[in-house]
Amino acid sequence: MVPLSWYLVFAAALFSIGMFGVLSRRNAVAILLGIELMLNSVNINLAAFWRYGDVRLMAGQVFAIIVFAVAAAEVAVGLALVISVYRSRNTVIADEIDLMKW
Amino acid sequence: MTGEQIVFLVVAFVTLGSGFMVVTTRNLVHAALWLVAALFGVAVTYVTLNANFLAVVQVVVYIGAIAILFIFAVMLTRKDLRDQGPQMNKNWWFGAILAALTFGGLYFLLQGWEGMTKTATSYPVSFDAISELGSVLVSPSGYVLPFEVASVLLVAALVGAVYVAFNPRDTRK
Amino acid sequence: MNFISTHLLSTILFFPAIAALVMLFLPKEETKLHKWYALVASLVPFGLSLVVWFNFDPSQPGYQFEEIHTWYAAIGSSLHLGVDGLSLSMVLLTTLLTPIAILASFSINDRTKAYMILFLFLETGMLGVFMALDLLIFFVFWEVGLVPMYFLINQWGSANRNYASLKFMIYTMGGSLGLLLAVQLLGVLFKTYDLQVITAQWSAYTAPIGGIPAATFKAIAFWAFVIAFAVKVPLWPFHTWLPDAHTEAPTAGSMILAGVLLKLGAYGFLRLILPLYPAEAKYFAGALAFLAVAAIVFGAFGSYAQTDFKRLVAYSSVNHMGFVVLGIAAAAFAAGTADARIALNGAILQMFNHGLSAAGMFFLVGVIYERTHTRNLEEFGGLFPLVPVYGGILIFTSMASLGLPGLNGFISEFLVVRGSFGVGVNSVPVMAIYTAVAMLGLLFTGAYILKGIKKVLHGPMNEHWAHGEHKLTEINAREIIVMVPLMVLILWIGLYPAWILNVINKAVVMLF
Amino acid sequence: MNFPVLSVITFTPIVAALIILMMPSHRRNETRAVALASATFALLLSIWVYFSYDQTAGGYQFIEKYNWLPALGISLHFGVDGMSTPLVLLTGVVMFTGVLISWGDEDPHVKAGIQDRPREFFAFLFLLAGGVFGVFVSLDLFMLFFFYEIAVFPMYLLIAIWGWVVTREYAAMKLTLYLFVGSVVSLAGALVMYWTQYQNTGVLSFDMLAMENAGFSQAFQIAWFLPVFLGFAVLGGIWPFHNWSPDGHVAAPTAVSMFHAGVLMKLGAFAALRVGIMLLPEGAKYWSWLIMAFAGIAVVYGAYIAFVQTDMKYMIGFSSVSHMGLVMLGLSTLNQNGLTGAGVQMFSHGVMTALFFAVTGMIYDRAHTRMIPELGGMMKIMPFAGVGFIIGGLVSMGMPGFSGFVAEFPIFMGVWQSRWLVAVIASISIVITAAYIMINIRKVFFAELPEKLQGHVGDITVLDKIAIVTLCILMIGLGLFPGLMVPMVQTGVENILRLLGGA
Amino acid sequence: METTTLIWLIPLPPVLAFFLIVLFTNKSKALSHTIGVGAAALSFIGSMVVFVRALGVEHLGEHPFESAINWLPTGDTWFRIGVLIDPLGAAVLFFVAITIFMIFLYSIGYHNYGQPAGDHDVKGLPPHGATIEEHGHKHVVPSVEPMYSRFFAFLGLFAFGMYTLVVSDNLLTLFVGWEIMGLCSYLLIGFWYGKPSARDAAVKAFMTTRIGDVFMLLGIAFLYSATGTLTFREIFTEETLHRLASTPAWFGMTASGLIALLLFIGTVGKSAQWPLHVWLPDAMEGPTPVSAMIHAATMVSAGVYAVLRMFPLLTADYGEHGLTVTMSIVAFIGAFTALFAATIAVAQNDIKRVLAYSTISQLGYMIAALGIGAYVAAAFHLITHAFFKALLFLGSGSVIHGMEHGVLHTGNHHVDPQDMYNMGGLRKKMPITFWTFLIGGFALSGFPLVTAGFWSKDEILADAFGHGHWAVFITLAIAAFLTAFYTMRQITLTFLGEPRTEEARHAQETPWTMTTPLIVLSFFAVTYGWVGIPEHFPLLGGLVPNWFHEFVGHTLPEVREAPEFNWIPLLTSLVVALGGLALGYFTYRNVKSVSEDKFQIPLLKNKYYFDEAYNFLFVKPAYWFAENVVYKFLDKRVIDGILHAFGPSTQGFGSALRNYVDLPIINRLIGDGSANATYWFGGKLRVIQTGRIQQYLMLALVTFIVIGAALFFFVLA
Repeated sequence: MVPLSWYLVFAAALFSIGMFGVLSRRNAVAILLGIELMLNSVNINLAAFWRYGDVRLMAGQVFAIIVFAVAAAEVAVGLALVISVYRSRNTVIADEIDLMKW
Repeated sequence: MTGEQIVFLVVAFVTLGSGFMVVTTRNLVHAALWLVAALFGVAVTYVTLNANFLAVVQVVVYIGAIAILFIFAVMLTRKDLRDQGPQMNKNWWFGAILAALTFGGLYFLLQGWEGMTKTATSYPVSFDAISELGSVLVSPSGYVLPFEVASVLLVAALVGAVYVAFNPRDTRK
Repeated sequence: MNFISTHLLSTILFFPAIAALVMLFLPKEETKLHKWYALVASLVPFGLSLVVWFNFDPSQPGYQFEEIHTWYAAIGSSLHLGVDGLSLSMVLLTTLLTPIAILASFSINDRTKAYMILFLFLETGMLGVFMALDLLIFFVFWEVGLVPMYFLINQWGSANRNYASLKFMIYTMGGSLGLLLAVQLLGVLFKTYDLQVITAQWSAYTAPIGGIPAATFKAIAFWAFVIAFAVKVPLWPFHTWLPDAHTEAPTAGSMILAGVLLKLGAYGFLRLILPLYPAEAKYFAGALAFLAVAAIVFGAFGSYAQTDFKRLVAYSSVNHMGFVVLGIAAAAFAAGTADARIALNGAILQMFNHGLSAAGMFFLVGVIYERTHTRNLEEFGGLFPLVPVYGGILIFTSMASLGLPGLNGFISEFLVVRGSFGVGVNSVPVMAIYTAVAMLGLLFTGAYILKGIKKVLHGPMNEHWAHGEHKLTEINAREIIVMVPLMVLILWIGLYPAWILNVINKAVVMLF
Repeated sequence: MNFPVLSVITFTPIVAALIILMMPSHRRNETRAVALASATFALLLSIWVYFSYDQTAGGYQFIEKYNWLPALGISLHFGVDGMSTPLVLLTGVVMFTGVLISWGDEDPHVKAGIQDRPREFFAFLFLLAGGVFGVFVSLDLFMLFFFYEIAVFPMYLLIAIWGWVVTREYAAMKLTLYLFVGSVVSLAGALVMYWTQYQNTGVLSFDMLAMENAGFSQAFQIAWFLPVFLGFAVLGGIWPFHNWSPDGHVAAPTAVSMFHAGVLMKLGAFAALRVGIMLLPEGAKYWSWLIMAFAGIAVVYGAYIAFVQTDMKYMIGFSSVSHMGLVMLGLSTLNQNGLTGAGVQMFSHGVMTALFFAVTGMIYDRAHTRMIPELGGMMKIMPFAGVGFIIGGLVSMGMPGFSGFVAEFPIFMGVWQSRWLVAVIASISIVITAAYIMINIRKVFFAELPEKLQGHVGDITVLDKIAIVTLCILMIGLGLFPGLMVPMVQTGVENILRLLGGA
Repeated sequence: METTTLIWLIPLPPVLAFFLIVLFTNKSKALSHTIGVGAAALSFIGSMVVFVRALGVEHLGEHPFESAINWLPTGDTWFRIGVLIDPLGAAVLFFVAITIFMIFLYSIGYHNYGQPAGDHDVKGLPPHGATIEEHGHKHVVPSVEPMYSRFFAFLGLFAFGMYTLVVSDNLLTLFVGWEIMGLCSYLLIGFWYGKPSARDAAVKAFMTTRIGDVFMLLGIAFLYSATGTLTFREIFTEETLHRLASTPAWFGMTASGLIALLLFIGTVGKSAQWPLHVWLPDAMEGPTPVSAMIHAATMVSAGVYAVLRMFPLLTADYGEHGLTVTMSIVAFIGAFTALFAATIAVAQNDIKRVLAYSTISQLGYMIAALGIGAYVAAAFHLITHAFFKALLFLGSGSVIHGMEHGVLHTGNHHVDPQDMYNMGGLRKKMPITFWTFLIGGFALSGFPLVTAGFWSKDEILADAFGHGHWAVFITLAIAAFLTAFYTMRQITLTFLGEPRTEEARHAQETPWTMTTPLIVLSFFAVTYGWVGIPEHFPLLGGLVPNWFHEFVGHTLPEVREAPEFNWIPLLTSLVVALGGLALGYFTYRNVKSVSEDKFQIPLLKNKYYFDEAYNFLFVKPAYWFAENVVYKFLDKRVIDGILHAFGPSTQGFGSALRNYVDLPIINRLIGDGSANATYWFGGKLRVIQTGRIQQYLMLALVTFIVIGAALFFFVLA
């Protein structure tokens, strides 16, 4: 039987990988990919805690679903932003999108 | 080492591996594809956790919608399919260190927690998680409000996305 | 009527001010109306002060017609009015000179409304000082008097008026600074400003103040008072504002300035310094006398040196007021003796007399200035045949200010000389020396007066003013009317001074 | 007292501000009418308060108390004592006259008053006024700060938008920085007091009446008096933190200058008194020498600098420094005369300087210069303003018979009682003041009218005259009958002395 | 009427006349002189009545007419003024009344009353004569004085002053009269103020006398302070005098001596004694009646009168052992003046100036007499001199008037009608004037036995001799000789011989208004001497009792008996008088012009250059001091300089504060400085704001980790 810790460590690892992606990719789309990984790791945790807790309490799954929704929304908006930025500045390199300063 | 464990380990390694590829490959299209792989792995993990509905949703939403969306995005934001320049920014190493630190930190916290080693109770027979989930989502005593909020969120995201990505130049003609 | 009788002094005091307020609502153009209104308004206080004069009982000690109204309870100051023989004579002088001065300024046609209003306020200010029995009230009116005078000089004065008026204002305020502080000190010490109370307690006050022994502090405060009043008197060497102010002021302004304002200073000496600082006054009497003599002598010399007629008269004021201070100094030295009383009688009478004669002189200068628009003695000479009447009046008034026996000036100067010399020969020779030196001033009084007459009236007939557009017209009826009361009083006091000296004397005997 | 008069007074301007903001911007005269109406209303109420204040009873009256944030012990606690009542009246008067002289006439080449966006102007002005009222009437430390900030913040906009083009940004920012820094410092002090009180008594309350006997230890008071006092005193223009004020005066439009010098600076002094001296009496006693030194310097220093100014507003600005120095001097004596004098001086100086700025503004609006050397002959053109200015000048040089004397005299007496040497030094300022006032009056009002001004300089409007008369009457009335105000102030002083341990 | 009341009233008519004329009647000449002369007449009658009544009183000296009223309140006491007629007063009153009345009368004629107004006369200048149309040819006649009325007004005031002085019973009112006369002399000398010379003479007279007056005032103050009274009879009590005499004052004098000296200086000024004599000759600028009034009858006599009054004080500490300091000073000044003035008189050609100097010299006589204690003699000479000197002045006036006729006739205005060298042989033209003048002249030079001057002068000499004051005696003798000499010179040059000029030929006698006074006065000039003939005089002695000595002598408590008769002084006076006259006559009998005059010594002619010296020593320095030192230097430079330093210093200090403290330090450094510092720091911090999301994220993460770790390890653990 798989102990809970395995799932958690797995999720943590996936989270870290996603974070690495977010922190170090230059391409805005790639950054979004990283974010997806992180979200998934969160979902894994939710599911795991549901399963290892009282299965009759559906909170874990419900939240996972909401995370799905959020993820979808985030991707939609994020990609839209990336595209519009790409249109206006003709690049998707995060370093070059530095309007956010004083 | 039971069969479940083996399955888990395999899935986990595949997932992590493809995840790693997602954040490292130079080619974004490949990265998107590797993401598909990683998401699939996660779906399998749901199955191992008896969260079948989640697994299905994972496959439908993520792989079916989001991943495709990514590929489109990648296509749209590339002048030509060849990538020029490095894919990593100049202080990627710092990002790596931070990621490692985070993992280490989490691991350190987890192994210090007594609940780590508990094992799952046997899945009750004649318990329909899906119907239960459905009723909970729409029951006022349950999670109807977050559910609706999520839907509102989606709508807002939809509108926002459309607005942001809307190209005035195209409407000019 | 009952109110009037109980509030006689305050009525006299505030009537001009109220009249001035009413005047604000007179139409701007009616200059004639302004003049007559102001004249009448200033005659009322004169009438009332005559009432006071005749109901005043000289032989009764202390102040009479006293009134107390709360004014500034917070710091223990109240509107405390009252007169004794000393102040009454000054009040009479003021209320007499004001209408005369107003009549004298009928020739002014520029902004008469403002002019007359200022004049009426000025009268209130001066009267207040003479009536005040409250140190703070005294100071209040003391300062208030400045403002109208400043504007009178500054607005209706002649060429150099800005300099003169500012000098007058700043000099007097600067002088009063010490007074202000000293007054505050007294108020702080005694929690009241009532003159009688303070007089009673201050001279006996011995506790150290602010860590400084009372004696030292009193000496300082004494000089603070002295300087404040010396500037006003003016005592040499604080006198230089006076020639400028007089020279630039309009005629009536000079009349009041010389006639009354200078008296404020001398009055301050009598009313405040002698009672408050008997010891210090005695101690510093020599110094005071020295300054007084300096004023007498240098005043006479300074006057003798002038070529400007008005300036000449102005310096004569320095000379004459010097006698007042000399008398006061002598009295301060030998307080209580007969000599001191004679000296004080002389000093006070001299104040009154100088008020009459100086006012007259300034008016006469003004008369001729209005006609010739020059005050330069060199441009006059030989006017006697042209204006015999004016000449006669001028000679008469000049003689009064020269101190000719038979006219008022002589009486007071004689009393002062006799008093201070008496103090000298009876107690301290230096006083006698001072008096002897003062005689030099008296001699040169003659010199400059005669110089004035000679340069103006005498000499070959002056063709320049004889005919043509320069034709010098004779002094007119109004101007004669202005002079008549002055001349009558000059002669009257000269022949029978007792009528006023009696009142003064009684007061002096009671006070000192 | 069932009718909540104080809160009505306080909120009248604020409500009026909102109403004005909602009015269409092109209805200029209606806007002004509303402004004038509400100002008049506030004035009448404050007059009523002033005269129905029971002097014999003394203490805090017209008290109102509504909970605001009970958890933190914050309440809307209003009440006036002998110290604040005159200031409420002062605010009413300045507000009223300020509106009058900002009315302006539409005559294109006179351009008097406020022609540019009067709606917003009056709105901000009234917000300011509301804040000022609030500070004077509130007995709750938090509320005091609350209104304090409300009063300070519109100044920035008023100056920066409607101010003198040349320096308005600079001045506005300078003013805001000074005042906010000051208020932050004292706010820190106030919060510390709040907590200390909580520790001492266990009740969470900003109520100053409660704080008065919160039993702060002497060490505590000595430690925190300076921040609290000086923090507020900055707004009182105390030396050496005075420099925001002349610049502010110069840059501000007329009505704002009036408020600024007339009321705002009193705000500082008043708050310094209320919070600093009354809540930390021991500290006050300990530090009085320092405050007196600052104030004494300010008095002479301001006079000297005003003497050399060629810009009328700068001159008046520095004369305000000098006169506020007198207020601080009075406060620092901590004895009856001094405090009484300070109280009266706050009122007197408020009225006087308001008048000064009003007249200066009138001249500037017409001659388009404030440079004393470039002016002259105004007496012929605007005699009314001239007389007003002269009266103001006499007040400011402490001429007896005017309010200035009534105010300054007790201050000096107070100083005599504590440190007489300071009185001697400070008295120099009187002569200097007289000098520059007289020179200024002579030059601006009596000298020849420069030909470049001839023709296009006209007389002032009726409303201006009303304003001038109102102010002059106050000054002369108070000067002739000190009994009108001094006893009331004394009741307030009694209370302070009680806190100081019955001096 | 009660005598005292009468005495009170005596001075009033003239002063009333003064006011009447000045205020009302100055337009009408007739009315004015009627009032003036009438007033003089009233006073004259009053005085005569008083005089007669005084004669009738036994021991008038002990019980004089006196009454007094309160005048000045001084402390608890009153200062009383009043009138007093004692023998001295009566005697003086007598001659004063007569002379004044005469002079009033004389003035009418002198100012050509009844003549037409001049063609181009202006006020302030002597009349130039008027041309009138008389049957055919027009000729010039004297014109009436333009300021006729004013003259009588002034005379009235003058008379008032003199009467006041005489009747007053105290020093103060005496001083009042004294000063009023000073004023009148000023006004009258400057009567023709149009003439610069007259104007200056007036000022000179007033100022010179005033020098004396201030000392006198000081003396009065001293006396008053020392005795507490100024009333003569209260001062001259035994113990008062003794006290004064025994209290030492300064300069080695007793109080009485010092006071007397101070008062005497007043006299020196008034009676034109050396060194204050300079004003009197110039005073001849005034009309002749004035000269008579001032220099003969009244004002100068007032000086002597004052000393006579103060005689007890003067001699209070006078033992038989020699003269006191004061007295010797007095004696010296008197004697010196007598001689000194006489020498000057010798060299003068102006008929009036000669008389002026002779007046000075005669006054010197009296002063010297007083200095040696010859009280009665001085008084006697005072009165006789008053008569004959008034006579001489009026006579000279008449002469000048006659000469002016001539001048008008010839119309040659360059001829000075007062220069004796333009005259000569006038005795035929104007006989009355001649004879009266002769009498006066002889009286002056002390022509033996017949003239009053002889007796009085002789008495003085006798007294000086008798008490062994040799120096005085000799000086006075020489002076007497010179007097006789220049008197005769004057008479010779004026009346005797032949007319030297055309004008002199056409001179004519003056109207009765002028001659009558001459006659009257000449009567007294002769007879008055006889009332004072010493008893022991050979032949005449005791013929008539020495009434004067008895009468006036009793003014003093104890009469100082006249010295024993001695031939030497008698002979001396005879010799000097006759010798002088003779010498004078023979020297000038036939002198034709100035050039032949041997006595025109420049030193004498220029009065020993006193005017120049005084001008150089006192007048100019005084003005220089006044203008440059007191006014320009002290007031303008020093005092005002200090004042004016205040303004700039304030300005400077103010701007220094503003520019070096307020703006740089407080404003820039503290105020803007803090703001700028903040701004600078913000600028520095800006660089971390790159706008790169990932960097922000990393930063956030680092912070999160650090804080988390910190919490975990330090807080939770």
